[in-house]
Amino acid sequence: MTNQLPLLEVRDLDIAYGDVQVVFAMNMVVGQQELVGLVGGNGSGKSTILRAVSGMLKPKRGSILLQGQEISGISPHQLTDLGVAHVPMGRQLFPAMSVEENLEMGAYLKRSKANKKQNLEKVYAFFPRLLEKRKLFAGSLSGGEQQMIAIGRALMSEPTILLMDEPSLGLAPKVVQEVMQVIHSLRTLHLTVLLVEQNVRQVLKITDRAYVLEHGKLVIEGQSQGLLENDAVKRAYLGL
Amino acid sequence: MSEHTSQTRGMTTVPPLVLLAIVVVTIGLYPLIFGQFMNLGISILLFAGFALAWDILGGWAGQNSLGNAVFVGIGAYSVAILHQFGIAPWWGMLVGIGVSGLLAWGWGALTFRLRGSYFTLSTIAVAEIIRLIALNEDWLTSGSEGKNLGSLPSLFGLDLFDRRVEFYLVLLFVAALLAFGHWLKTAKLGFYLRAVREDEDSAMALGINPARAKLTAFVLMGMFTSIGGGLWLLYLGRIDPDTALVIPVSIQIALLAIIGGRGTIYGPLVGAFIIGIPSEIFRSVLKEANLLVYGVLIVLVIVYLPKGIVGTFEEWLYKRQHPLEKRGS
Amino acid sequence: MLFEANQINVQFGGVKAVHNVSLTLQRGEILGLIGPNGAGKTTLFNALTGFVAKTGQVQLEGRDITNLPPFELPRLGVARTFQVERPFEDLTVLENVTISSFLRQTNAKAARNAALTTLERVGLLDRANQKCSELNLARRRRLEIAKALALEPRVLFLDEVIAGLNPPAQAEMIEFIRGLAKSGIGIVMVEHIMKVIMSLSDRVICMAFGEKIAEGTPQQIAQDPAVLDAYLGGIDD
Amino acid sequence: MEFFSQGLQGLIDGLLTGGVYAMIGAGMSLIFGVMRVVNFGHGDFVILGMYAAFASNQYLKLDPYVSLLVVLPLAFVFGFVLHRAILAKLLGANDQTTKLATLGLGLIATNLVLLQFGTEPKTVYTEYATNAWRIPLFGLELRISEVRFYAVIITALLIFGLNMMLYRTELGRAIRATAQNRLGAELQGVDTKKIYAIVYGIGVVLAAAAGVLLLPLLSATPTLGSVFTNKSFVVTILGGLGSLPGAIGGGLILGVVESLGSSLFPLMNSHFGANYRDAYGLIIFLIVLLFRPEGLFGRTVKRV
Amino acid sequence: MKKIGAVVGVSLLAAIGVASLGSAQNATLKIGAITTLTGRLAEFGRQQKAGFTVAINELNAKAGSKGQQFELLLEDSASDVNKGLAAAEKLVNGNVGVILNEYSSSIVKAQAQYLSRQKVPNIIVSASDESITKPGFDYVYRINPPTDEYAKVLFQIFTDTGIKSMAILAGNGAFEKSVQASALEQAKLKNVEVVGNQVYDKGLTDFRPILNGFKARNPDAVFLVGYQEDSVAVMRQAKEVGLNPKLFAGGAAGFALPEFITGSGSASEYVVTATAWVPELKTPGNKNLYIKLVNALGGSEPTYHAAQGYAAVLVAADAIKRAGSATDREAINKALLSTDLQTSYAKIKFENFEGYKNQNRVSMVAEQVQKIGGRLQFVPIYPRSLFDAKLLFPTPAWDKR
Repeated sequence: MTNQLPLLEVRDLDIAYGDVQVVFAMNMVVGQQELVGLVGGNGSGKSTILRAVSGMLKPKRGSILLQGQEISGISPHQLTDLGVAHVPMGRQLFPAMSVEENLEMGAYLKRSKANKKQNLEKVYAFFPRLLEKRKLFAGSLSGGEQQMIAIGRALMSEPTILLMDEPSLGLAPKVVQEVMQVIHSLRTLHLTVLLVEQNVRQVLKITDRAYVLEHGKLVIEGQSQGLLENDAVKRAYLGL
Repeated sequence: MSEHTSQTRGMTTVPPLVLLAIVVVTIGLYPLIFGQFMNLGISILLFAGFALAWDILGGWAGQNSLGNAVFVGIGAYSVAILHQFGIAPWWGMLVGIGVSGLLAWGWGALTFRLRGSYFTLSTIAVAEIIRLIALNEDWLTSGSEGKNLGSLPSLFGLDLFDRRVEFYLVLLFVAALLAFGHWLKTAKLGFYLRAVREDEDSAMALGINPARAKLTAFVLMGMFTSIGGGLWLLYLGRIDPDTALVIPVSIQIALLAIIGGRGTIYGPLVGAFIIGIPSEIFRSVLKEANLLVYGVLIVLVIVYLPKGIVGTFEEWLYKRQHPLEKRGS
Repeated sequence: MLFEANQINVQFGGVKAVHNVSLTLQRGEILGLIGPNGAGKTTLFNALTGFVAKTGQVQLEGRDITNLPPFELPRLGVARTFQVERPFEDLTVLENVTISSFLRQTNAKAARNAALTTLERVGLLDRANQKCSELNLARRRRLEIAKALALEPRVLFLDEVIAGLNPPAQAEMIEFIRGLAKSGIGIVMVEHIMKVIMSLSDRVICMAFGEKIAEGTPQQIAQDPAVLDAYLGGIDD
Repeated sequence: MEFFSQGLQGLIDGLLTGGVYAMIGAGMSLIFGVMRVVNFGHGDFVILGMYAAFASNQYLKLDPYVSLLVVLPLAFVFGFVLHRAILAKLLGANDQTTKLATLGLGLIATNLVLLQFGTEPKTVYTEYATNAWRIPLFGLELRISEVRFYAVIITALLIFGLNMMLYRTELGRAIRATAQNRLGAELQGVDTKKIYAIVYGIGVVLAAAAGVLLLPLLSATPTLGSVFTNKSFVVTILGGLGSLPGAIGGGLILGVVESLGSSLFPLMNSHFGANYRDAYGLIIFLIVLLFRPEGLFGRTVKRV
Repeated sequence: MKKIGAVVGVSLLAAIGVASLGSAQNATLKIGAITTLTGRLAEFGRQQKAGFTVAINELNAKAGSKGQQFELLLEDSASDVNKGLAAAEKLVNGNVGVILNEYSSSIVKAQAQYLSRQKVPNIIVSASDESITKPGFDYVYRINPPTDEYAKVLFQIFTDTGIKSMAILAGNGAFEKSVQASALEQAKLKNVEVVGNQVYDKGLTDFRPILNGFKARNPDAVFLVGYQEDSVAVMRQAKEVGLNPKLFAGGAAGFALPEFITGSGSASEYVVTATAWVPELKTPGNKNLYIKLVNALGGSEPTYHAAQGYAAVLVAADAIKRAGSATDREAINKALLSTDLQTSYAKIKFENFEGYKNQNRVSMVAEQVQKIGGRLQFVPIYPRSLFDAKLLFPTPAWDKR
């Protein structure tokens, strides 16, 4: 599985907000073209880890390696330049810009500007619904479609790794499934994805491997298949 | 749950009343030492009073008014207009207080539904409209020519045109505002205003009606300012729109309080002296650069001492009295 | 019945954030409110305490309080904390709590004394003159509760006051909340540490997608498949 | 008949004046729209523009309109540096603080002008400044000031250019993105601090351009700053804070209201007239502020 | 904090005190003066200061090195009423016997009241608001004429040219409205119909609506009162809208300044304006005064404010000489009452009339902007007895020039 250098590696990561430590000694590996889930209940620290990886906050201790290179402490817009794309929590779209403009913003940096046209076509091929609605304001689309824009926008930057933060949040159950299907099909694009979600069933269904967190600590990790039957997962969620 | 209960420490060692007395008496000595600079002293002290009044809304409730010249003008014009009918200045001041209070009440009731900069913008607009009315309604205000005070009745045998009498009247005004500030610091209203200033939602959760708290502060500010306006009229002997109702007066009032330190009781007073005295020196020394220095000072204070002079000092005092204890539960 | 909410609906734009939720609360009872992120728990809190427009009916001891503005509720005995604790940073701990105690005391001295008593009750007396901005998280949580307690409420809404605390602090807080309930206050609490909510609550309501999906004793809730689904994610249909 | 002819002429004049108001308001609105900062020193930058044009006329013998080529780039650099050096330090501070800082910057700007040029009004005389086209209409003769017409054309071009920039270029897209969602923009690799400085620079350019265009018509005096600031408040509130098309609408409305108020009231033998000129705009401003704070044309766009 | 503030304040005040009073023990005769050297009205202060300086130099040169020298203690009011009062107080404390009081009516009035209460004679140099010498303060004297005179000289022209109707436009400042009131009174007296009467607020000056209104009424004369920036704008706009009266008349202030011509260019031609002084006046030594004032102003053109400043110093010096003291305020006050002094500006005598007290009477001059040798310049034309040049009348329409 990890026959080559892992794309992303997190070692002994401690993260704190002020005096409150929320992540304890986290270790994680994401290999090339892997779809890895990072799951846990409310406040388990999963989104915090993602924020550290995307440069939005600085860990207290430990290292974050992108293709073997230390990236902790690098600012978000520099990380984007290194090929880390972030589909943030709450999507963070530009509501009064058209769908197409939102997508184009994903190719803001030089590294992805050259292939903007092709990439746009790829994204539309992937999300035909966005092509239909490309002239509409992003803010006028449904939640699920907005999530597609957020993903499409991230794809536009030609990422080496895609970080997704709770894409199902605030979406109706049916739409959640749809979004998960989309994420699953991302593997056809040979992408590496780190997916942070609380919706563990869905995640375990579509990912290769998963890490389960409880109260900032790694509870269990392994192949997604079968992990759901593990009692530790239920414990992590329900605390029972 | 409670680990140890130590005695609570007071922040300042000087009791408020003593501090107030020291300050008032110190200022009260001014005419004895600087009898030759009464005009300077009165104008600085008067603007300190305006700034202290501004602080009730601006400092304690966190709503910046850039239109306080309106209340200055109402105070001054009330006295001046009624004076023509032989009505004594103190009655004129009462009328001014009433009119200012009413205006503030109506205006606040309308505008405090809005948050943020909208209130400030409305103060500028109202101030400009009132200035235009004062300029154009000659039958009431004598327009740009302004109103003169002729002779004045004596107040308990004191000559109201005597600079010393005026000085002590203004000092009384300032002392009343300082005492009010001390009261505010411990009173329900003061706590409510600070709560609203910091976070309106949190304040509501504690049973505070933010609109009502702000309105109270606004009305009080208007009434106090208009007393100062009446005193300014006595001191100037006259009033016209260009003197009292222009935007620079409003801005100056606000800036004195901001530079001195908002919501600190003594901040506006300190601000008035710190700006007033050098500007008198600059008047004769720096000439044209005078106002420039003023502007630079403002930006420096805002960027580097956002809490103003007294606020920064208090913070320093607090840090000295409360060395950072090792935290963690 | 101390507190009762019927058919509460909250709508943001076209989205139903809370849909037909009802709940009841007795004196001295602790009602736990759970659910995955985005289930609408905090929105429900905001609706019940008047911060968010809603339809439905809210009653306090039979009195209709549905349409009262948020600042009227504390006087009637309904108090709340905020999920992200919001002390008045520039004020001292004592001043923060004094603001609350002015609700019941008119005199400054009495208010101060009441605030000191409350601080002693939550164990913050030794921090009375410290600025809130310097408090650690555990103390900020306690301050948040002190501010609500100083209002002398009969109904208390606690929004995640335990999560984030270290285990000893958690234990202290749990004991403290139990004590509050014993004194007769009805408590509604949102909390996402299951262990805590399950051990502390008399009854638990579970929400998902803005709706109430289960209600019962902690044991019933723990075994309710709907709750499990809500947490682990929907099953295919 | 007099009512009609005066009204029509007043309307034309009002639209011409309003065009320049629109430009002042557009800068203010842009700054607010992107940075959420009410620029209380905005009018002082108009004054700076007037004096810059005056100085280039005095020392470089440039026609005020030609001096736009010199003044505008300088204004941009000035605004950019001002933001980098001072306002950027206040990012994250509460908006009261930033507001007061812009007020202080305005004071410094005017007083620098005062120190350099003194207080006497400065005028640049251009022969074309008083020319007007005459348009016969139903036996009436309407007049359109040539120079003011050009000023409106230049305003339109600048605003059109700004709009093109905002909607057709990468930079413009980044500016709009920053305005709509700063975090979202940051995640796409946008250096939003730099965007802020650029936007402030553009805001100053628009203010200064208005100043330059006004110089052939009015005299420059250092103390007029607050008058312009007030106009820009009125324009932006009428049009909705942060909306560029709104600023244009607001500017035109303000110009027309002032012009018609000054010309039509006297016909009714009213005590009102030019003496209350500023009040007409301010009263509408207050009404809009109280009852429609999002502006006359405002649509609130939902945030995602 | 407060205490530190007070200590700092006290020491600063002491410093000002020492600095300002340090020179009080010399043997020179001191005349106090306040004017606006900084702030929005500084231009007028510059003119007055030039007049003061020329007069002091003249006095001292005449006295020679043996005679007693005069010294001017000049204070800046910084265009601010509070600062003006502080300045007045400083002079009062400096034991000055007489004070020259400046330009802006709203600043001057507060000072005049204060000074009369302190019983310090003060001579108002250029402030034109009627109410200064009307309420009848003791110790207040005024060199410059009341605003009636501005209107009178222009109405003389109206009468001579047979003007039957006029429209008037004035700023809402104290001076402008005062002239406006005088003009309306004169119009009634001289049977000139007033077909338009508008007041405008200072600031962004768009006069077009007003001027268009005037144009529709087609008056014989348009009477304008305003400051410099307004005078320029109003004439430019009059040309733009095509307002064609037989006569444009300006009531001094902005219209009498050299900048009026440079600012409005060809639009200024044929405009008639009242003014209090011109270099062409055949008063004794006037040519010489003009040259000295130009020098004192570093080459720029002097206005009547400078000449008034010059005359004020001479009047003060004259009173001091006759009182035999530069510090005895009562004696100086008495001496001022009996002033009868011919200066290059005008003859000065303080009289009580028409409700005025201690008011100097100066008959005003009218001048017209005419093109001479291809250059636009002010040409004095009225009173006709004093000047040779003729009024060009009627003003040709804009498109016929």
